[in-house]
Formats: sequence, structure tokens, C-alpha cells
Amino acid sequence: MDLKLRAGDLAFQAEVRAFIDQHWPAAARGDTTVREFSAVRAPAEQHWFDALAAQGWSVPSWPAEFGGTDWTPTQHYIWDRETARAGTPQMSPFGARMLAPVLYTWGTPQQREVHLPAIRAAAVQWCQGYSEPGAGSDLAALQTRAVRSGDHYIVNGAKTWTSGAHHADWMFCLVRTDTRTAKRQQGISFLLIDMKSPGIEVHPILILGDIHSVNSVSLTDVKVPLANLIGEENQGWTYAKGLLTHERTGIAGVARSQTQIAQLREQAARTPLNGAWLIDDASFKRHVDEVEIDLMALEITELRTLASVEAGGAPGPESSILKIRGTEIAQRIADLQIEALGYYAMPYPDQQLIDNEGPIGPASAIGALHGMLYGRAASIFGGSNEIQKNIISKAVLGL
Amino acid sequence: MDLKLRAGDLAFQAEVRAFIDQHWPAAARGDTTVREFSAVRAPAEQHWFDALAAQGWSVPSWPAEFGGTDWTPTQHYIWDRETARAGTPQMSPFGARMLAPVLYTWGTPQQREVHLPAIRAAAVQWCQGYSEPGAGSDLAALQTRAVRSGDHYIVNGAKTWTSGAHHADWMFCLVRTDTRTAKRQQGISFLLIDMKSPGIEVHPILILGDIHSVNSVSLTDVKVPLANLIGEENQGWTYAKGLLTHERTGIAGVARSQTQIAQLREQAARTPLNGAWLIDDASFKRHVDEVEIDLMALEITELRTLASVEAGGAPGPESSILKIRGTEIAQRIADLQIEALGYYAMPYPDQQLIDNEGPIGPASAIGALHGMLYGRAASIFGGSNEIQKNIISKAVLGL
Amino acid sequence: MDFSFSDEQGLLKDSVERYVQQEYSFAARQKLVKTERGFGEKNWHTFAELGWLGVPFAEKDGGFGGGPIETMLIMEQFGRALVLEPFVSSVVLVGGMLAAVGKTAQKEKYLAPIIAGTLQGAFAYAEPQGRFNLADLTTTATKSGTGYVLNGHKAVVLNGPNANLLVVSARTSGAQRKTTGITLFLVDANAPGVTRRDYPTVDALRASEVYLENVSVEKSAVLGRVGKGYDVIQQAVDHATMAIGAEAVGCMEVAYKATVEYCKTREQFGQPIGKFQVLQHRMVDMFMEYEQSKSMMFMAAMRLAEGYTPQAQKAVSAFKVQVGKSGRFVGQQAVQLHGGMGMTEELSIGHYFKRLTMIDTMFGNVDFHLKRFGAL
Amino acid sequence: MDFSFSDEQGLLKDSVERYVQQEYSFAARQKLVKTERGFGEKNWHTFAELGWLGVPFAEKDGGFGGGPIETMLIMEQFGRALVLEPFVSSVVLVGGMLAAVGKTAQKEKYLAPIIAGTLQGAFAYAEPQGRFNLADLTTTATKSGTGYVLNGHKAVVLNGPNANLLVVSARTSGAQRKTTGITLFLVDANAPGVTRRDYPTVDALRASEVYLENVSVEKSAVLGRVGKGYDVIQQAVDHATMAIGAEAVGCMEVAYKATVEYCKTREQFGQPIGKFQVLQHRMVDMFMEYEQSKSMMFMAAMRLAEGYTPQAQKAVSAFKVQVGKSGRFVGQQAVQLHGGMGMTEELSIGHYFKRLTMIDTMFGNVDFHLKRFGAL
Repeated sequence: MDLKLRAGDLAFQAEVRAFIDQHWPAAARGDTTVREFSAVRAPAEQHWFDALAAQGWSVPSWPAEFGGTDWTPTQHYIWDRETARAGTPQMSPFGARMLAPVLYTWGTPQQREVHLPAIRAAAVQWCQGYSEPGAGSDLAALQTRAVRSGDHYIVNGAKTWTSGAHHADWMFCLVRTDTRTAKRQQGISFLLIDMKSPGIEVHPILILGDIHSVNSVSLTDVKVPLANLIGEENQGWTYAKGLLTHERTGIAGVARSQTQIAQLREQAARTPLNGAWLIDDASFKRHVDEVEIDLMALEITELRTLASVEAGGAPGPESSILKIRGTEIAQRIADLQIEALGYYAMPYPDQQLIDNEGPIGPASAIGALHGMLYGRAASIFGGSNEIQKNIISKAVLGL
Repeated sequence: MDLKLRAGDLAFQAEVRAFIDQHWPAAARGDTTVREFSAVRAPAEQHWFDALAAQGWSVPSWPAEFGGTDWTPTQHYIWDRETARAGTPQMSPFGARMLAPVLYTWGTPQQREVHLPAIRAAAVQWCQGYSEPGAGSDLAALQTRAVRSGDHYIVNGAKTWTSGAHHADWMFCLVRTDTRTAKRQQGISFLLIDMKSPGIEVHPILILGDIHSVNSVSLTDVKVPLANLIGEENQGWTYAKGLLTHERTGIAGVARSQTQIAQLREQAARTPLNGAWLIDDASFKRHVDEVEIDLMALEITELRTLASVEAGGAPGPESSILKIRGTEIAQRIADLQIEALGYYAMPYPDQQLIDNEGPIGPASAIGALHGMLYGRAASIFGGSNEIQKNIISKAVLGL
Repeated sequence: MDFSFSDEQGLLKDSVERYVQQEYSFAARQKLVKTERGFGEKNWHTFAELGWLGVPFAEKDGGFGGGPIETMLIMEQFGRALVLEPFVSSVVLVGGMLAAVGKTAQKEKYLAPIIAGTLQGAFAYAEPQGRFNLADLTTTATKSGTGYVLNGHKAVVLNGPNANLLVVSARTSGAQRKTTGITLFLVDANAPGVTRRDYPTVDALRASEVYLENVSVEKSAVLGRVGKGYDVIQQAVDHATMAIGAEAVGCMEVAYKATVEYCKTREQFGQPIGKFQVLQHRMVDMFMEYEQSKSMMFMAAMRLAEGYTPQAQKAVSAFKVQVGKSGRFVGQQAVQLHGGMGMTEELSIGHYFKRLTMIDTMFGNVDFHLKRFGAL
Repeated sequence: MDFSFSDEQGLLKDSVERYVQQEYSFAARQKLVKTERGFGEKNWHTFAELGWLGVPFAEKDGGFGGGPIETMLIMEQFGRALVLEPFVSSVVLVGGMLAAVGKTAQKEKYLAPIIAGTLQGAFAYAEPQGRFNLADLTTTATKSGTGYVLNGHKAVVLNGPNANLLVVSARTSGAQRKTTGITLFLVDANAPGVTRRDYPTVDALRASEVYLENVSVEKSAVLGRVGKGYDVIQQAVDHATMAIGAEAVGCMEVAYKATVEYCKTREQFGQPIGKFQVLQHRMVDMFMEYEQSKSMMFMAAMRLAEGYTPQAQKAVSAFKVQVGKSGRFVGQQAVQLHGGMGMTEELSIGHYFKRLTMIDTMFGNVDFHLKRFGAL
């Protein structure tokens, strides 16, 4: 029992760091909050994705046969940590992390051939058609209908909170193909829908801070080839469930929060306070230390999960707390960033104005408050933390 | 709108303070935690109760016709605050605050004549026979049966968590007189039972810290005269409900918590820390200040309740938070007292040992930890804080 | 001890409440956000006509003869509607300082038009290095001839873009954080040497960075006594802190009640989400935070009304601590319980959260006021 | 990176777990509480026979060749049963210091019998004025002839009543809170001039106030180097802190699981109280606090096993902070959810709460270790 990295892992870590330094140089690094929401890809980002492809590291989590790596969980952990620390561009999770597992598990050979390479090359953007108006955390209440006619389904309905639908080429989508089932989870099918299909309209939903990342999508008599059905008709819920668990892993965001804490300390070390610096203030420092300790615990909890998976077993009960604690910690860090900024948390970050006239107050202030607001979604979307606790109560405590 | 006391109230406050200084001199004051649980009454305490009786202040909250005072709510507030600050002996609440209102509201003239004067003179001790094994916060689940036979009821059953039953002369008790009712709240009657009646056994329940304040009481074929029935048979729940609301008032314990905070600051000012004093420690002081601020808010909330009552109206919704916040604050103060003591929170307070050899560590350490443990009951008994929130959710928020 | 409002106070409260209910829907408010000045000129004139802009001032100064209680009543209602008009900047801060220490000539020239709504003020007190310390000033005022020359950079001056009159705190003597040697100056917003960088704030107010380069002012521009500005600033800021605290209480009331209503109607898993006990208790907590904050609001206002004593300062700091904690909790949970909808610009709930967050920062956050409370 | 136990570790864990399950029911434990010495002599001998008292020591010293991981495994199981035997005082603290800096003669004379269970030690380090500062010492050791004379008052010496051997920290030079000038002495508990006031603690352990009046000791009684005692103390106390932290993790596991079981069976308002969502989420919080504490336990033990570095000290303080917060929450909520029953001496749950509360104080509470974490 020890925390040391084995020789092989140390070598791998060195290799990863070298790769990052070469293809994502410090010059390219910076605040990621803003970039996350921009459609266009900066040259530096494009270079990174090309380098990943050339190296064969675009989709590490996939099975090797589909272009993934054969990394051990520890190697994956090292990769996730190092890339998060360097703030490298992240592949859109919808294709690479969420749909791909469904494709290589339940997809037809032809579906795999068409879609997996495109996702791997980050050439095609996907979005997730799950939530619907009136069905938030209660996924199974979905209403969107798909009716067979010839070699197509005709899909009618509406999806909402659809991240990235406004620059997505495809959407993977849950639709109701049978309305006369006993349980609501039955009669649901899993379709791949081309966003260029006639009858699809995307309307932006502005998130606090005028951020455009999610949308509502309306589908009116959209024709979807039967060939775009995943697995069997009416079995979509099974595939989606598997997909949701994939959504959980790595959700603790430990490395990202560690980076944020480091930035917070730097920021506080440059923030004047009564002739000294904010970082020297006992109560502020105390709050940062408290979050860091909680984060240390969460990191070990994640490593324990990793270990039990590596030992061939399934993740233990401790894994269920990763999302709840991870989001709580990230939100507390965001609050501390606002506290550190004082009055300079207040200016509205007009990107154009900033590009022309420079930031108002410290550069760290740009988008900080909007980042905090946006971070509130982490405990709501993807199964609210209240839903998470219901699940733990039932699955782990047997209540 | 202002917080100043009117001239009349200031005069009353002066009168009260003079009375306390005369009959409860500083010499008699001290830690009350221990005394609370002792059966015997110290001479100083006896003198206090005699003085109250002579002054006609034994039972201020009663209507004047029964020996109470005609004080305004503000005067009651002043009285409660001043006596709590001086830590004067408190009348057992069971007779004076909980049963008496039932007696003068629903009791027969004869029941009033027999019992009210004895309660007022603090000559007779009462206990409350409500909770039963298997019916904690869920009062209406009670099982104790009372069956008419001639001019008596024959009572069989068991009560638990009965405070002071071991030195009580009488018990007011909820019993089931009809088992075939639609609602569980129906068929319950309110009886007065002489604790010397054959068939009553009292067994101590030791609370954490070996404190004997509550008991289990078994009743086997106990004969209770029909004359000891309050109001109508099967209507007991109505009377008990009214009594429970009486139990709520003054439950915030603001004055007591203010005294505790003052003592805590004194204690911390005498606690050495790295050559200085604990009270100079920023983080400790911060925690005390935070509790004090919450307590300031609670005091005003209580005054607002008082004002709306004084204005002839019923207490507003804000009154419902008094118990929850009051107990939370008292428990936080107790935790800080333990924190202040450091290692000297650990010795077991053997009263005999202390009397012979003096305290171990500072005098403030005596019973502090047991006081903290005992204080955990405040959020459990008398309707747990969870039950309180259910009530607010329903009654105030309409959820 | 009296928690009831006088008849005048009751009438004032009702008229403000009625006005915001009728004229200040969320939709109407969002229209104003998009206008160039960022508030309703029509509203401002009505406020003046109804006498609200004179509420805290003595009759002899052309005011309504009210005080902190009246300011509290107005601001609580303004908070419920997220009112954008610069009442705090122009009336409570600038007006308040003029009323406190202004010479007759200064009152006639500036306070009268402020009450009339024809002139707006902004208070330039904060500086980039100063955080919440009102005495941490690098802006200097150097004697020159009969007047002074001002140089410095004032940070996040609320209502800067709309103000005709700036009150500037500057150092006439003493070291950077000394409380003595601070002097207040009445500066024409368009005076030579005054430049601004204007911007909206995250909560849709308007503010400016104000740069002073060799700005010459006459001796008559000194507000109050030379070198004795600190006490004036503290008093004005404490009144303004109580005012935005009351605004926060109004925000919290709407936020928690809207959440309760939403949870009664929003169905999930086959029942209104308000039937889930965890959410019920969460809303009870929100309700309790609101009530505790409201109690503190009354205390702070009443203490200030009794006179500007250390006890009043302590009450204001305690109120700000309470409002900072409660506002954050109520705002966050209102968004959480509204689910995705709470995250949208479209719904009002998120805007209350934004405002509550900014109020925590304004005039010093929880940590600052906890320390001040402990030191007083 | 490896979270698995070695075969030896697995066997050790199983044997301790089996023993406490079979021999250490709550009823049996309460009997021991009432005995004169306050623990089970039979248990102690069995611990010795099974080699547990030698677990952290090198084979050459007659030990089992284990370390922090093994100590952790034992203490976690001890925590589950609220074990009373003085493993931490005698083995981890006194034994640990002897193993770390004891001369061969001292090890033969004291460590061997400690491992054999025939001698018990207690560490007298705390003083009434010192709070948690290990260097804040007024107890003095003055040179006299070839030896020293000790004078002072040592506070809350755990296992004092049962100890044959005291290790006393005293000042041989330097000012009251200097970390240099501190020396450790091996003192016979019955030496002339040593008096004790014995008492039980609230959590049913035994402790003493130890008074030293002109206690003469030989030069050979010095443990480690003169004036260099502080580092030895720190290292021993950090290992003991990890040990009681592991004990707390064991306490939390029982407390949260017992609460879950209770809530499944206890009926109120016509259903098991475990069906109430608020209590369900509360128990999920208890579960999460337990898991987070367990993670920290692994980290602290593993860091100490890597070597006694500042990183290890930091890990121990982080662990103690976590355990202090989590233990308080789990203990309080276990009592709260058990309702009245949780408040009784009769049920075990309240005793876990007591122990968790005392563990928070032992070797420095949350506040102390937060500051230490921040300073490291």
C-alpha cells in the first residue's frame, strides 16, 4: 500500500509532459472559461488536436481496436491530470466520451465505420438529445415520438438544454417508439440524427451571463433512416443508462480544481490588502486551505475508485460521491475567486471591449463571475446532486 | 419604529433588577448545568422561590385571576431576560408553563382550586406523560389504555422520556379511551395521575454523561378517579395541542445563550494560548462573533413575535423559527465551550471528587462536555427540528 | 420598543410597493437594462415628483424629513423589483454627505437638484489597491493657489456614466492608510482632466473607472472639513450599506417565494417537486434565512435612526454579514431548485441571484464586516 | 500507486477484526469500563501474545516489522469496538519514541516489556498553559550532579493511572515556547516526588494530572539527545494522531451503519423513518464524510510510511482536520437520527459520539491542525 508511481508510470508521466510542452506550449495556455463557448477553433487548438491524432492519443479511453490506447487506469489518471493542469483543449465529450461507448458496444459495424473515425479525428461535432421541456432530471418522462414509415422514422418533438446543438453536425437522441408500455423506461429508442435534416430548428437558451452553450431543439416530421437506430427498437433506455454511468467517470474534476486552487493562490498573492497581500490574510487563507483539504480527500477517493477498477473489480461505493463532492468543491473555489476580486468582480466582461481596451481590473477578473454563475449548473445538469443522493441512498445504503 | 424601552418599561426593568440583586445575590449565582438535575433544593433557591411567592411573581404568565401578573409581553421579555442573565432558579416548566394553561382553560373549578395554588407555590412537582416507547415524535401513536370502571379509570401502559418523574408528585398524562376511532388523534383523553398511586413504577433512563433527568414510567392497573379527567373524554388531543404551542414560546432561549456567550468570552480571555489568550485568536473570536450575530438576529426575530402578539395579533410566521435556530445556536455555543477547554474538556466531572479535591483544570470545565452532550437533546425532544421543519413547510409555506 | 410603522411610513411603503408592482415588471426592467443610460428616466422623474428622492433629508433642506427607516422601506421594495435607478449612489451617498456636512451654498447648488431629480451624483471612493478599506487612498489633492489639484484613479464608481456630480475622496495629507488627512471634493463630472471608462456591471448597473489628471478645483469644492473626510465617508457608507442590505432582503423575499411557487407547480417523477421533503426543508431554510435577515434589517435601520454610534456601526456590519451569508444561500438554492430554468437569462430568478452576489461584495463582503464587527 | 494490503497486512486486519467482533461486544466493553484499571488485562495479554503490541517495531527490536499502515489497520478495528486498552499511549507513543531514539539498554529495559505487555507506558507532554503547543513547557529539568531534577505539572496524561513508565518532556534550556532545549526523560511512575491525581475521562479512558516535585533521575534516563527532544515528540505525536484518526474512521463506520440499520427498522408516522428523504440524504452525507475520512486515513498512513517528511506532517494535519469535522458531524447526526435512544448511556451510539468528540480534541483540534496545515 503506497502512493508512489511505479517506474513505468513515471516514464509515462515524463512522456506525457514532454508531449504537452511540445504541442501545447505555455504561450497557448490561459483562461479557458471564455474559449469553452466559442465555435471557432484557434490555430493552437487545431494543432493540439492534430498532434493528438498523429500520436494516437485522441481518444485514450476507447478500446485499442477502435483507435484507443491500452493505458492502465493509472495512465489514464496521469493523462487526465497532466492535461487538466496544462489546461489543454478538451475534446467535446458528447462524441468521444458519451456516444462512442454506445457505438462500439451496441452499434452496427457500419455505424462504427461511419462515425467512430470522424469522432476520433474531432472532425464531427455531436450533441445529446435527452432532456425535454417538462422532463428535467426525470429523463424517462420524455415525449418525443418516432413513428416508422417505410425505411425511415418520422420524429416529432422537442429537446432542451442541448449543449452545443448550435455547432453540432449530429445528435444522438432518445425517442419514444412505443407509447403503450407498462413502465415509462420501456418503449424508448436510441437514434442518430443528422442535424442538417429538414424539420430541425435550433433556438439558443442564454445562460446567466449571456452565455450561449445550450439550446432548445425542435423536431418536426424529421426523417431518420432506420439504419440510424442503435441496437434494438424500444431498448434505448438500456443503452442510455450505460451511457450515463460513463458520464459519471472523471466527473470529480480533481485536476481542474487543483489548477483552480493554484490560480486562486497566485491571484490572492497579487491582490493588495492593507499594504500586504490577500494571501497573507488568515481567514482567506483558511478558506482556501479548507477547500484544498477536501480536494485532497476527493483525489484519494478517486484513486481508490481507480484502484478497485484496476484490480479488475467494479468501482466501489466511494465512487458515487465523486460528482457531488466534485461539484461542491468547484463551486466553493469559484466563490473564493469572486471574494478575492472584491469590487473587480462586478464589471461585465464584454469580450470585444476587453480586446480593444484591455481588462478592467486584474486579468483574472475577466469572466470570473460568469464562470461562477455557469458553475452553478454543475450541481443541476447531468442528474442534480439531489438525484445523486437519492441514488446513493437506494443503491449504496439500501434505504 | 425603534428599539428603545419606554419609560414605564425602564422603570419595570430597574425594579426587576433590584429584586434579583436582593433575592438572588451574585454569591448564589454560578454554573446551573449541574444543579438542574439535583432533586434537593439549595437554601438560596428556596429563598428565591419564597421571594417570588411573596412578590406575586411566581407565575407571571398566568392570568391575574389565578395569581399571575398583568404584565405586557415587553415586561415578560424583560423578566425572562433579566432572570436568565442572573441565572436565577427556574420553576419546573411542567406545572407552571405546560399544565397550568390547560387547567385554567379547560379544568373544572375544583381541579383549579386543588392544583393551581400548589403549582404557584412550587410546592408540588409535575411531570408530563406523553411519549411512549415506539411513539417518539409521533405522539398520536400512543397505546396506554384507560378503561372506565365505576368512578375510576383503570390505566395500563408505559410512558418514556418522562422528565423529572423521579421527583414528581403528579403526572399529566395522555391515554387512549377509545380504540375504534377513524383518526389516531381521536379517542385520546387527558388525565391527572397521582404518582403515589399503586401500580406506578419509575425507572431511570441515564442520559449521556450518566445524567438522570428522564425516566420510563410503567402503569399497571392504576386507579384514576373520573374527577381527574380534564375536559371531555376523547378530546385530550385538543388540549395537548394547545399545550404544545405553549411549550414553544420562549423556546429560543436567547437570554440564556447571551449569558453563555458572555461566559465563553470570559473563559477564552482566561485561557492561555502561546503566551497570549485564546480570545485574541482571530479564528476562535470569529466563530464566537458569528454565533453572536446569529443570536442578535434571533433576538430581534423574537421581539418581532412579541410585538405582533402585543399588537393583539397572533405571532407571525417568523415565530416558527425560534426553536430551530435557538437550539442550533445553543449547540454551537456548547461546541465552542468544548473547543475553548482543549484537553480539560476530557476529565469526567465526578461531583464528589470535585467537592473534595477541587476541579481538574479550570472551573469552567466542570460538566461542560456533559452539558454539550445533554444539549443535543434540545433538537430531538419536544418535536425534533426535522418535525419543526415539516410543520413550517406545511403551515407557513403551504407545501 | 416598537416595530410598527408610523402612518407616514406606512403610506410611503404602500406607494413604493404599488409603483414597483404596477410599473416595474421584470419585462419592463429588462427593457431598461438595454437602454443607453441603463435606467428609466421617466421612473426617475416620478420618484422625484413623489418626493422619494428627498425622503432621507430634512424639510429645511427641501426633504421629506425621513431617515434610515424610510430609506429601508424604499430599498426593500426596490429590491423586490430589482430596481435599476441610482437611488443609493445619488440620494443616499452623495445626497447624504451633502446633507451631513454641506455648506448652505453647496446644498442649494447640488442637494436641491438631486432631490428634484435634475442632477445625479456618484461617489468615487474606492481605489484599485484599496479593496474595502475606505482610508486606503493614493488619490492626492495638492494645494495650488486658492484651490486644489486632484490626481488618481477611482475604481468601480457606480452610476459614474450617468453622474453630473462626482464626490471624490482624496488625500490632502497623511500616509496611504491613515484615517486622518482625507478630504472630500465636489467635482463636475465634465471638468477638464476627468476621464472615464464606462461599463455595465454583471448585475446590469452602470459603473466607471474614473481617472483624475491634474483636475483643478476651487476651495469651494471642499465638502466638509479639510482632512476630516473619513468620518463623513464612514457614515454615508454605513447608511448605504443598510440600504443595499434592505434591497437584498427584498430580493430574498421574491427569490424564496418564487421558488416555493415554482416547486408547487413543477412536476417530476409524477408529483410536484415541492412534495419532496428534502426540497421542502431546503425552502424552510431559505425562509428562515430571509426572516433572520429581515430582523437584522430592522435592527440596523433602527440603530442608525437612534444616532450614528459605534453600536449602530456594529449593527450595520452584523446586518451585512447576515445578508451576505443569507443572500448567497437563498440565491444559490433558488437557482438550484429551479433547475435548468434557474440558470437562464430569460427567467428573473437568476438575476436576483446575480444582484444578491454583487450586494455581498458591495461596501465590503462577509469577511470584511465580520472583522469590523469583531473590532468594534 | 497501490491501495491493496500485503498478505501479512490482510492477515493482521482479519485477526484484529475477528478478535473485536468475538471478544469485544459493547456489553463486554461496558463491563471493562467499570473495572478498577478500566481495561481488560486479559485482552492486553492476548494482544501481546498475538504480537500486536510489537507491530510497529523492527524485528531487531523484537517487533513485527510493521509500520504506520499496520498501526492504521489495528486502530481502525479498535475504533469499531471502542477498544479501551492503551495501545496508543503505551505502544505508539512511548514505544514509538523508544524505538526511534532509545539506546540499546533502554530498549532492552523498556521496549521489550512493552512489546511483551508486561510494562505500560504513558507520555506526559501536555501542560495546563500549553494547550496543543508541544513546545510550550514550564516543566524544568535542572542538572544536578550526574543527573537531573524535574519539576512541573503535566496535564491530562492518558493511561497515567496504569503506567509503570512515564516519558516526560521537560525544558533543559531555552525560553518557554522554544522548540530547542526540550529533553525527554524516562521516569519510573513510582519514583519519589512523582504524585498523580487519577480520573476517568468522559469517554471512559483513564488519565492523570502528574505533578513532579524535585524528581531526581540519572543521566541514563535521558531519552534521545539533550535539548533535541522536540523533533522526537513531533514524530511520535504525528504517528499517534494518525492512529487515533484511524480509530475515528472505525467509529464513524459503525455510527453511520448503525444509524442506517436503525432507520430501516424504527417506524414512525406509519413507516420506517429511513423512508423520509431528509433522513436519507442526511445518512448519505454521513456516508460521504466517512468515505472522505477513510481516504485521508490511507493518505496519512502512506505518507508516514514513506518517511517522516513535511509532506507527511501536512498529510497528518489534513487527516486530523477531516476527521475532526467528519467525526463531529457523523456523531451528532447518529445521535439526532436515533432520537431519544441516541441520548442514552444504554445504547452504544452515544459512546461513539463521545469518543469522536474527544478524538477531535486529542493532539490538537480542527482549528489547530488547519493552522498547522497552512503553515507547513
